[in-house]
Amino acid sequence: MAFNPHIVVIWATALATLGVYSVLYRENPVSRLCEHIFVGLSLGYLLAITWTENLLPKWWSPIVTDGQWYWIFAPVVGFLFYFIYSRRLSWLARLAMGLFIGTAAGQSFRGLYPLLWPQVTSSFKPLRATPSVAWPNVILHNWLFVIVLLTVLSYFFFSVRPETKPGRVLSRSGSLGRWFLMIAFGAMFGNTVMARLSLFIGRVQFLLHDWIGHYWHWLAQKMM
Amino acid sequence: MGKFDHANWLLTLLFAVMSAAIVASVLLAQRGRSMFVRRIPGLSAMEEAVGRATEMGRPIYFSPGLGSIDITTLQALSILTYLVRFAAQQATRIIVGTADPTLLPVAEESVREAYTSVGRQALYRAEDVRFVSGDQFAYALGSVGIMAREQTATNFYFGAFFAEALILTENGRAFGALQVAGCPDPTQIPFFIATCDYVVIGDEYYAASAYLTREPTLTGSLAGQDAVKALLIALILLGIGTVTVLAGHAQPHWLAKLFTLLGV
Amino acid sequence: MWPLSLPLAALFAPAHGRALVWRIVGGLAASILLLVLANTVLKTRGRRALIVLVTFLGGLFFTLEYFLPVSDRWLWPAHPGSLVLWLGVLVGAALAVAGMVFSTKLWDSLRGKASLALVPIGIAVAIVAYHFARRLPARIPNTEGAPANFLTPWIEPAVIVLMVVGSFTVGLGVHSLVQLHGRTLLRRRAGWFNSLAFFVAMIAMFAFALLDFYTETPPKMPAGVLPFSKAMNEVLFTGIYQPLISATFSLLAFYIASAAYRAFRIRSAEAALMMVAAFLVMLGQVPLGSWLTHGLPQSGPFAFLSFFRLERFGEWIMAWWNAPAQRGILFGVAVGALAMSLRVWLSLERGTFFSQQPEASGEPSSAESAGQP
Amino acid sequence: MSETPSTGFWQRLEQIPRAYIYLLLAVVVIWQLVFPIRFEMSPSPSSKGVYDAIRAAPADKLIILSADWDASTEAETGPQTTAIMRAILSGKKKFAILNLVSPAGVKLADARAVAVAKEYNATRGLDWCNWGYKVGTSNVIIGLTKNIPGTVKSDSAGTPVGKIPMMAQVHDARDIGLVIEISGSAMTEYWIQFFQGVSGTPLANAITAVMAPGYYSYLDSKQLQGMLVGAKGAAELENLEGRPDRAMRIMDVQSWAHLLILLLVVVGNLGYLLSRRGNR
Repeated sequence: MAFNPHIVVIWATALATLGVYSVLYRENPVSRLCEHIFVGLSLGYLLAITWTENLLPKWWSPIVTDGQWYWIFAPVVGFLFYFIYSRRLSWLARLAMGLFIGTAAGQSFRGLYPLLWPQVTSSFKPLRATPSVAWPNVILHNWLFVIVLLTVLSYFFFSVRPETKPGRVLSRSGSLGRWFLMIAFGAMFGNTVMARLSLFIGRVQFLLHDWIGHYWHWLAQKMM
Repeated sequence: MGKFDHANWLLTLLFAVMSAAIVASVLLAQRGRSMFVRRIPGLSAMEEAVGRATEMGRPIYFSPGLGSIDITTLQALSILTYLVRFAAQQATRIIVGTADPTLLPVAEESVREAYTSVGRQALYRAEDVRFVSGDQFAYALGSVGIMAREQTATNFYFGAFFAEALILTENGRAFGALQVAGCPDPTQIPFFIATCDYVVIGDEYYAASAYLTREPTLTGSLAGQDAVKALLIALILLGIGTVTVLAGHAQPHWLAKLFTLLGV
Repeated sequence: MWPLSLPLAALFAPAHGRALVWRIVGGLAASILLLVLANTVLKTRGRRALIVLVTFLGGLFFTLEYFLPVSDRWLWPAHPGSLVLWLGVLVGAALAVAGMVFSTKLWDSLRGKASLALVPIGIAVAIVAYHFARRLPARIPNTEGAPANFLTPWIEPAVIVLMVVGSFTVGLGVHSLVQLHGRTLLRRRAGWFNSLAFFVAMIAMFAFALLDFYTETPPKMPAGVLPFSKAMNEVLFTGIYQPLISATFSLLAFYIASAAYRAFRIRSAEAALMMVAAFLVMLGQVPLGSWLTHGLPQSGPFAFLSFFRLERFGEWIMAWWNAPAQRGILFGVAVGALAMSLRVWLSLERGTFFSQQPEASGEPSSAESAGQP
Repeated sequence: MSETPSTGFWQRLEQIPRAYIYLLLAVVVIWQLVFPIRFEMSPSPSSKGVYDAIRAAPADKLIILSADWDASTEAETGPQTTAIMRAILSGKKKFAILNLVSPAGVKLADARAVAVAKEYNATRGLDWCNWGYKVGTSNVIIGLTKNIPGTVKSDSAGTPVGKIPMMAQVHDARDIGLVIEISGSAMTEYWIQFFQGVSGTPLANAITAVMAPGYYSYLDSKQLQGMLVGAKGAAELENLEGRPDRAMRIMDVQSWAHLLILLLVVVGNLGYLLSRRGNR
């Protein structure tokens, strides 16, 4: 029963792509079918790779091949989660969740400096000209950077009463910070457009070149 | 690999100071010191958003993002429990779609507990906390399918979102749902702003539960966070001052040593 | 050598054949016994304390590894002092947590205040153990020059353990989806054929992905031809699953266009600012933008005008307006996450998350009466 | 759809239904892919820097292409890699591919190298080779500065370095003329820190547009000789080479699609402003 899947793959790809695109018109029976197939495939694939990439090499092989019998405790902890369906034993599920939640906190503490600190120290920018950097450059770059950073940061103060003196300063610089935030968000929006468009261009290239172009060579040549 | 593989003594000390500020502030608030929380625009609309679903007699969809059990997603669940308690009192259904099987039991447990805490456990339906898909885009399409079939009146998006965010919100908007979104990571905020009615930006996300519940523990924590941010600003200003004074000059020995410790 | 380490080493040594089976059975029996024991002995408060303790220790391990001094001799497990230290830290931590649990639960009562005293006592125990451990002679294993402390070698195994444990929860996801679609299918509710498609897709993908994994391609196949299971996996994965991902991802091109159209209105100053920034950055990215401003001089007295060439101007906005704003957000978020982590780790929150009383056994509530079939 | 029915012309411009916008975009993209209309472009200084760095690299020294990407960023990094390989081979220089990030990316870069090598009649093992994926990031880079054969050991197909003819003269960083880092992740810092900073070997990079803003300061400080930004950078390099190809073509489509979106926004605002005025 061996066969060459190439042509089936091309057609399946084309139909799946068009099926998903039908959602652009509105949510419809075809897109709904695609959605269910998609969810089913993703679950089947998740199950398969859970075995082949995680459990087989990291759990089954150590037990069976290397004789590390103590890995048998891993499923015991894992199956504690399933006690959530039991009324009387659900606290055992919470025990397992507690372990994961605690670890999440620990990981977050570990991530604090690698994430935050380089950004703090690289904000130490000199605010005056030097022989190698002229004033306009310093103002257009470093001054701007520091002002935007501090005003935006001041927007994220929540517990200072606005009628106090620091509160008044914060609410003023904070509203300036909000303007800067909007500029930043606009820039991020604009910066993403190209990447998103290229995804669609890639799909169109497939449809016109590899699918229709497979049968209509004029089009394939036009597309290079 | 990098400079921040492990903390050195100075960074450890700094971490201890930051943590102590937050914990101390929490303990103070728990003892009864009242803490102020300023108005946060996106969050004052939460009850209105739930109310809309109640009025229309339609359910609410809540997406906790793609995260597994991590801090961002735990905060999303914390917001979720608040919403469930509020909606349960008005007998409005909330459907939760998760993208991670490990998160699913945690979400189920917090939702069930939220129902129990307001005495509406009879309203809890196990099938309302669902696993949609572990794949980013299957999750997006699956969630859109839920919104379409259940005709949700309000959609909440709180958690870790990536490229799929715009697929969710643009469709939710097309279905005419009122949408509120919040995400600590800035990359998807522009798209939330473009497509949602209310957006919670950056740290407002972590302030949300304090703002909504006014629980002393949380408002205390918020005040502690502000203190830590003030400390960060002070540090940055100090750093800027130092490099400005020294611009074009050689660093003195002690400063170079300090900067090494700080990982500059 | 630790007095305990010899029998322990023997117990945890690799086992094969019958010895392996017996140890697995023994391990399972021991864990079940332990769980049953915990369930019978522990009542409401004990259970809560245990959950809090497990949460705390889970976080403590990862935190300590990061913050403990690296390459410190007396902290290595091969070293007799480390046993003292381990015990001290464990007992100290347990005392501290117990103190916190009881005190936050019973803040107002006299007993609550008294139990808070356990916190400093716990810390003191740990410190004493630390100093005692320090005095003992040292011998540290080779760490190949990488900065490490005695916990570092355990980080990778711990992460793997968590990954493996987490992998077993995949069944919960399956349960959720199968229940939902199974019900639709069995009761022939509207859209039952979609649920059927879900089942077919799931089972087929799972089966053929596994078959593909365990099948070898015979060497004498014509080019492109694959054995049935591999070919089917190719059709399902490369032909349907991957294209569904790319097609859904590429929907964003349409959505971003329509979002731009509807969001960028000069309704408010904020929206106008967003629009202008987006315009400039968008133009700077494509040849159209370079073409619009290619006339601006790059040398001569008006060379400074080249700053306004759209590709450069767009980059300037990204690097000097967008970057600091994102950094400001990041600082706030990092502090917010730190606070959330602390609250979760120390179980400081009550009621917001599920940290209320777990029900003691034998007191069924009506919570589950709805929903479950 | 929830859009309320509109009345006046301006109001209708303000509320173009989604489906029309989607259709317009699809039409513009398909039309431009089949019948392209080109915008002339002038290369940005950062792209020119990459081109000049490749031309300035001594012909007897090796160029390392650290192609640290995989399918997830191929839309941008793929064309960059092809354009860079062309620029190298057209100048009769040699390159070695390396991947420090993703084992899955090795094959993709290899396929591109094979295609480009065919165009220039270049031979694997003489003009180019693929070192494959190496584990250890910074340790690999540090190793390369001191002992290249010892660090690389074998190529992606498992051939020992000793049996690759072009590697006979390559011992350490002094035999490297240029390093080009191509990725969608922050790998450039490692090369600056552990290679360029140590040996002084010229370094250039090619990165996704999202990553670009972080690297301009390295360009200013000359730690980077040049930088290709996204697909646009690839197109500019193709142009500098005098061979506009796929990347250029995609950039043309991009220009038109961007123009469409900008026009839509303008039209929407016109509708918004003028319908307000009409009401007053």
